[in-house]
Amino acid sequence: MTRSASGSSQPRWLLPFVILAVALLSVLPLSRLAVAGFVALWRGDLGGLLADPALWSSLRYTLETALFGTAISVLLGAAFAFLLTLTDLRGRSVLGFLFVLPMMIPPQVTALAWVQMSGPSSPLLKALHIAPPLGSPQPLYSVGGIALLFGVQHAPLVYLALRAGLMALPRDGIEAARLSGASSLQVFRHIVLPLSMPGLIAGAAIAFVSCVGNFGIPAILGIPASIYTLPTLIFSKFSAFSSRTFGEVALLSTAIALISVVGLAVQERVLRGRDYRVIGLAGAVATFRLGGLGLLVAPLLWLLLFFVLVAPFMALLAGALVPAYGVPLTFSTLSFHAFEEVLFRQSATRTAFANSLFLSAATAFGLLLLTLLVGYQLASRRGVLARVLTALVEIPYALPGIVLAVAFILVFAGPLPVLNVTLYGTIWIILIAYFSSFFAVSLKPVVSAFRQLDPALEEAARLSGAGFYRRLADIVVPLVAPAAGASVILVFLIACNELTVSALLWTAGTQTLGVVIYNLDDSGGSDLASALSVLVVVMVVAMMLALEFFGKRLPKGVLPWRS
Amino acid sequence: ANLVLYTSQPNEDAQATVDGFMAVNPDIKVDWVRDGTPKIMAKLMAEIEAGNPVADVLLIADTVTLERMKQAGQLLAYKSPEAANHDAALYDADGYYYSTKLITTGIVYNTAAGMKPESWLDLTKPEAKGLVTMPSPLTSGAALIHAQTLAGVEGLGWDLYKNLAANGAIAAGGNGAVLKSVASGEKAYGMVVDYMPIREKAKGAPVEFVFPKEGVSAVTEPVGILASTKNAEAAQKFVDYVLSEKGQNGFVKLGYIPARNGMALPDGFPARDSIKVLPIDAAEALKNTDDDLKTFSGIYGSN
Amino acid sequence: MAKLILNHVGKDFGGSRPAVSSLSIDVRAGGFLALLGPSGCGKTTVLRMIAGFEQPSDGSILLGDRLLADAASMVPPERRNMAMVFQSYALWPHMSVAENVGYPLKVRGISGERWRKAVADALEAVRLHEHAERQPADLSGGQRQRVALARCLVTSPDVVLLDEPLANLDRHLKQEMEETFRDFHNRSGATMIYVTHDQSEAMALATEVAVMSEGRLVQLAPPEEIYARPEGRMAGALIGQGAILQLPLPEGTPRLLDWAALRPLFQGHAAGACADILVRPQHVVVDPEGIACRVVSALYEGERYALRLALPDGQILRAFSAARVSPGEKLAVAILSAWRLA
Amino acid sequence: MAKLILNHVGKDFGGSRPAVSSLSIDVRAGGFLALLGPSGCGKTTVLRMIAGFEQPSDGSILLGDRLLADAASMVPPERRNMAMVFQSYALWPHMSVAENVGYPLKVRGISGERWRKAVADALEAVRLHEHAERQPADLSGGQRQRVALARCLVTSPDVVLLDEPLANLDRHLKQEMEETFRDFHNRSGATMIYVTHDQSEAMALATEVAVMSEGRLVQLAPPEEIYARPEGRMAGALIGQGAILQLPLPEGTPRLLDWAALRPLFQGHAAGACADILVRPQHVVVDPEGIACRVVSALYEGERYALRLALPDGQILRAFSAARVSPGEKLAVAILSAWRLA
Ligand SMILES: Nc1ncnc2c1ncn2[C@@H]1O[C@H](COP(=O)(O)OP(=O)(O)OP(=O)(O)O)[C@@H](O)[C@H]1O
Ligand SMILES: Nc1ncnc2c1ncn2[C@@H]1O[C@H](COP(=O)(O)OP(=O)(O)OP(=O)(O)O)[C@@H](O)[C@H]1O
Ligand SMILES: [Fe+3]
Ligand SMILES: [Mg+2]
Ligand SMILES: [Mg+2]
Repeated sequence: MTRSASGSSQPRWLLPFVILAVALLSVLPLSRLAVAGFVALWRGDLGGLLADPALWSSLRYTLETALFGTAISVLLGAAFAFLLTLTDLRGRSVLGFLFVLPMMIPPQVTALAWVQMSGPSSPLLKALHIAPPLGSPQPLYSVGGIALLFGVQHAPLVYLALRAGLMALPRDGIEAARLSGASSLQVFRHIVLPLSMPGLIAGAAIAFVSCVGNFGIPAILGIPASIYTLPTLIFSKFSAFSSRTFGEVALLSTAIALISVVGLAVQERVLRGRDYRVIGLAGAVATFRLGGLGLLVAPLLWLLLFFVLVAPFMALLAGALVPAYGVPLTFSTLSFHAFEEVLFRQSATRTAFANSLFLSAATAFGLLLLTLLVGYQLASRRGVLARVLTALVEIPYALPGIVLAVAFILVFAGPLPVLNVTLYGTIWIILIAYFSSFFAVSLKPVVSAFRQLDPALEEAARLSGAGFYRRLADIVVPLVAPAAGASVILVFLIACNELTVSALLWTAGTQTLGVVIYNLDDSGGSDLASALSVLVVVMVVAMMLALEFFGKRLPKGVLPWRS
Repeated sequence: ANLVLYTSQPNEDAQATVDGFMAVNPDIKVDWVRDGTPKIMAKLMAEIEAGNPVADVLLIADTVTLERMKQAGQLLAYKSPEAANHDAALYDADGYYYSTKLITTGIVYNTAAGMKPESWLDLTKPEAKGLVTMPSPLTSGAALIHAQTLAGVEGLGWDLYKNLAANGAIAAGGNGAVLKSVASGEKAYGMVVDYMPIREKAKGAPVEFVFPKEGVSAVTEPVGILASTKNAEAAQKFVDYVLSEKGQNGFVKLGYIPARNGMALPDGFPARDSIKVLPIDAAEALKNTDDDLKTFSGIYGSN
Repeated sequence: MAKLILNHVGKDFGGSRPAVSSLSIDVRAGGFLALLGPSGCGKTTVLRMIAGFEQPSDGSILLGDRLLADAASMVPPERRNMAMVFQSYALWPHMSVAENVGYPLKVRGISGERWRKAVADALEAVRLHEHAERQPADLSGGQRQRVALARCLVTSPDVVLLDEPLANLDRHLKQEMEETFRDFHNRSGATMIYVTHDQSEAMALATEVAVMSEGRLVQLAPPEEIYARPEGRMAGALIGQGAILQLPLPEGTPRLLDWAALRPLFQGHAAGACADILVRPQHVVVDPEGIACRVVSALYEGERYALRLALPDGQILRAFSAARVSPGEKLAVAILSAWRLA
Repeated sequence: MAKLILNHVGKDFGGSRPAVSSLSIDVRAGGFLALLGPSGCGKTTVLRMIAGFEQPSDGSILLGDRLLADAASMVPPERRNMAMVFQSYALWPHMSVAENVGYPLKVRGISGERWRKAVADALEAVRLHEHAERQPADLSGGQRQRVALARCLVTSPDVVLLDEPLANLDRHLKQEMEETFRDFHNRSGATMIYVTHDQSEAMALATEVAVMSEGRLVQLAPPEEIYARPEGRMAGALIGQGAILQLPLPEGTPRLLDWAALRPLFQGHAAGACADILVRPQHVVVDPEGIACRVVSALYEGERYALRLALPDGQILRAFSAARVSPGEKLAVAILSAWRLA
């Protein structure tokens, strides 16, 4: 029988622990920000902002870009997830491996690469003799352009979240549908799609929230066309700092929080009343045969990968190999000076590598621990409390990094009350901020995996005498391993590149890769910045390859590109 | 505790400045944090709001920002003996802040461009239609000063910005983005701070920098001491150093126009007296900041 | 070991009627209770409440003096020392067969040689020693069921809950497994509760049979008693084969009826209120003097033919025949014995 | 409708021995084949190959002249017009009971009133009309099995594959469902293949019974034939109850043995090679002149007691007794009939 256990299956401390974790990572910084907002509201500083058409237009742009962006992410990510998980397409592993990489390339880089690719100086278009003349309007400077880039940037999020769910599809359910006479397409629409809904929606939700909070892409593609989203508007508030700024920022952040809460409500709504627990034995992944279609689809996927991965990466590489921006890359101009410089001369590079690796790994694994507990708790509990907790976890991720960082400074600038140590200025405050910011990313896939579990499996373990920790370690965690793997990799990749949170929180000795790259770029060393970015990508690929090497020993499905 | 410097100078420049200072004052250790002005201000303001500002000395974008801090009572007055060698227009009479260099905003063009602009008005010509880009005052402090400066000039004013907008100019992110856009040939002309194109040109980039004949605006990267500092003495030494001949020479080596009188200019710049710096009144500019931002967004539409 | 007491236990899922209501059963320590009842009558729900997966909405469950659960509190399953075979098996897909079976031991800290030995023995008992290293997904349905069985019997639980544990096994294996249960029961003295649809299974194994219907207890009695003297239509229909006839019966007739008492009923001589009368097929024998019936269907069952006979008034009677009989034939039968159900 | 032909079909999962090997069966159009065999012998695998979920590693499967599958090519399941009840039910957790049942219709483009009617009829046939709007997760095991049944019968498939479709149902429901199958079979003329462990089910329904063992076909014959004349130990043990005795048998003895032929064997008079002899319990009767046996066990089965008797040489015989007998008692029996298995 598969029914929800109504017995108190968790230790008594779990719920308080979950609430405490959410309070520390989410409520504390958010409410500190809210206080600033209330103070400003109290002083009547904000009437002007509410009346400012800029607020409302940016609200609209934020929604538009985020919605279209999410749609594109879902299309791309879902297409990859379905094709690479469920079909017999050739080269699935390689494609899967490459598809998660675009997350490694900072959004600004991707945006710039695309601007160049489609602009008058595009080497590609020039070679094809279809480059637009100098000065023609750049089509990417538009809502559509932003949405497109959002879509490309966040598609791996959807891919990873969805894939974990697909791994748990029941094979016999699909077979039953085929025998009912359903064509592959119908099986897909009627069985696979609804059953993978929790994963798909989780992916769409993270993508949406990521779009809402993204700064890099609208900064480059939006501002030239006077398209301000909430994050870019917030940033511009900081640039003209005044006594009102915190209040305004708090208010704008509230708008972002509201948008993400509404998004979450939509998600709940869609999932409500649906039961996705798989009955009986699942796990054998069903394979659709593509046949001749495979020959058509594979090149399409590779072409897509070219645009989302290879082209931006090439742009990075080219940028690293020329001495100055705008110098064409030829054999005579090619130089490895930038690599030498960042590798051997800049001492900050090594510190940054160490810091970022530590931060990303600690965040990814630390959060995994946390999310396993929180996810377990949230999946077994429905009702207002669960919804509120979920929303609270979500909001920090939706806020632009700069806002979250400000909130953390407000909270932690002074020494801690009892311990009398100051976290501010140490690497630990960055770690806490990362925990807060990426909580949602880590939690999403895990929760949806928990929702798909046949409760009888845990019940059997309980009756075997396994207490909470025991069955968590032996039964529950291995069963959600694919989602856990996705969660770790997602968080690691994102944290590796993180910029805006750490930008405000770093001090000497605690700079991260994102900060160093940004600072290099900002101070005119775009060649150095590109070189460092290339090195980061190379490092991550090397680590992923190492994982692949040990992959045989990991539980099935942990590595999202292995099938 | 070490002296803490918040600065918006580029990395290498910040390191060079600090190294120079520590060479002169070996007993003072300096920790520095650098970031773009908006971010560093957000950080600082959050610290102040939380009641525990970390920085002792600021070396950031423009006098307008420091004027605001002065008025908010967040700065410490200090009369530096080095001020004698500086133009009085370049520091606060009460000693709250001192300009350290001049970063002017002029015109950059791609060497492949059809026209060699000499005047701000050239950018409104049909040859430049759709080919002009500039930093947005919403993102760049220098750009805001620039707009406020030009707005006050007879014959330019806000009309210049309106005409530019009518000519298809866009206001993109920061100075870096403008430079990239022009260097890559995506746009032909841009308004940009001087040192970037001059440095890049030296490295081989296809760009050229022009000081337009009407004059250029300048931000002056002022230095100031925070009222809350616990290292007032060391902070004052730092201020003295950056205003001193030695400190100023350091800036020249980095490619900036020094604030101190009687210094040579870095390579790639024309003679000092051929550069006409348009004046700006910080207190006045501060008062108008909001309106000016509105005016600007009214033209380029942040909405 | 102690007595397992269900005391007015009820469970409501919020449906149109409660899944279980006011169920009171005592199972003596070391007893073997078979739970019978039509599909959906609440058997699994009862097991799940005993195991601790569902909280009773009403009543209480005790093991000796120890309160296991009532509407307010409950001992978690992992501290009940029970074992269960789930209707869906609930095998862990990420563990091999041996790991699945050995998991309860592992949890109890048993490892090394002792672990291997116990697992091997359990797998041997269900004839799966060859498949120890397989994954559950690669097993046949019956093999999965046997893995679940082995896992259930590998420890020394106080209470063993079996939810149709033999449904997917062939007769031979079934008999072997029944043997295993009996052994296990004798050896361990565990209290066993056994849900099944197959009364012959229930009869063969249980010391006590409980019949449920729509969430309620209909009858609780030892197997022979319940077969010979079922109470009410439901138990009569469920236990053993048989036909239930509606015949007018004079007041005061004894419940057990012989041919002498029955014969007049078919000749229309008797009057009285209609009563439900259970007639077992083995009590229906060919008798030229008997009631003239028509064969409605004759199904080959291997050992014999199962006949459905239509009485003159159209009611259906069941009977056996060793010889082949064709539908449509006429057959005169006597009813040696019958039982009034209420 | 056309004949279903399995032609030397084999399937190897890469285990120690193939799951199915060189299986050849013809099922005539509209035939009803029961597939019997011990757990793990390959029955489900055969069904899965017929349905098109597994590709045979060897041989071919044809429906009339149409090649459904061989080692090289295969018609996808959705173009075979077959229906199947899965051993694991394979219900779709995201659809209600009615949606599950109606899905094959929906795929065929049937909707509106016709859809509702057909679904309601199918649910009525399995006694689940009340639960049409429930989710599968909220059903009991037997209810789920019935949903799977209804889904299988709602269309007009050419071939119906049933994998232990009644394993979780109580006897009554089982009989009703058997009735449903028989009706459906008569009405639709579909070819049916029925996997079961319950030979009485198989006997009652099938026109032909195939017995498998370790992936091979052991015997294929009509039910009465296979019961009366099983070939080999496996079929003898599997079909019906019975004990297999090893007795020395003179050359040339006929396969069907009566008491006259059997008696000397027990008196030690006969010589010859040992042969496997199947003795059905109903052929063992009490006879004071018979063989003196000891009662090993007597299990109450409701209708009667199932006895295990030890012969003087220790071999076990099965018998029935209407009266209660206690283990340890002595009993003299005659064997009316027996069958030499090979
Ligand atoms: N989670 C649930 N929500 C609502 N109704 C439920 C739930 N679980 C069971 N039921 C209903 O409660 C009744 C009893 O279910 P239960 O599983 O105990 O039956 P059962 O006797 O085990 O039947 P079977 O022999 O078919 O397995 C059924 O009608 C079932 O549909
Ligand atoms: N995917 C698989 N991989 C490896 N072996 C398998 C796989 N599927 C089945 N087998 C093995 O093949 C044999 C036949 O399995 P099958 O499921 O056909 O048996 P079955 O006759 O249906 O048994 P049951 O009555 O227990 O359901 C079994 O030994 C089983 O373990
Ligand atoms: Fe049975
Ligand atoms: Mg049940
Ligand atoms: Mg099977």
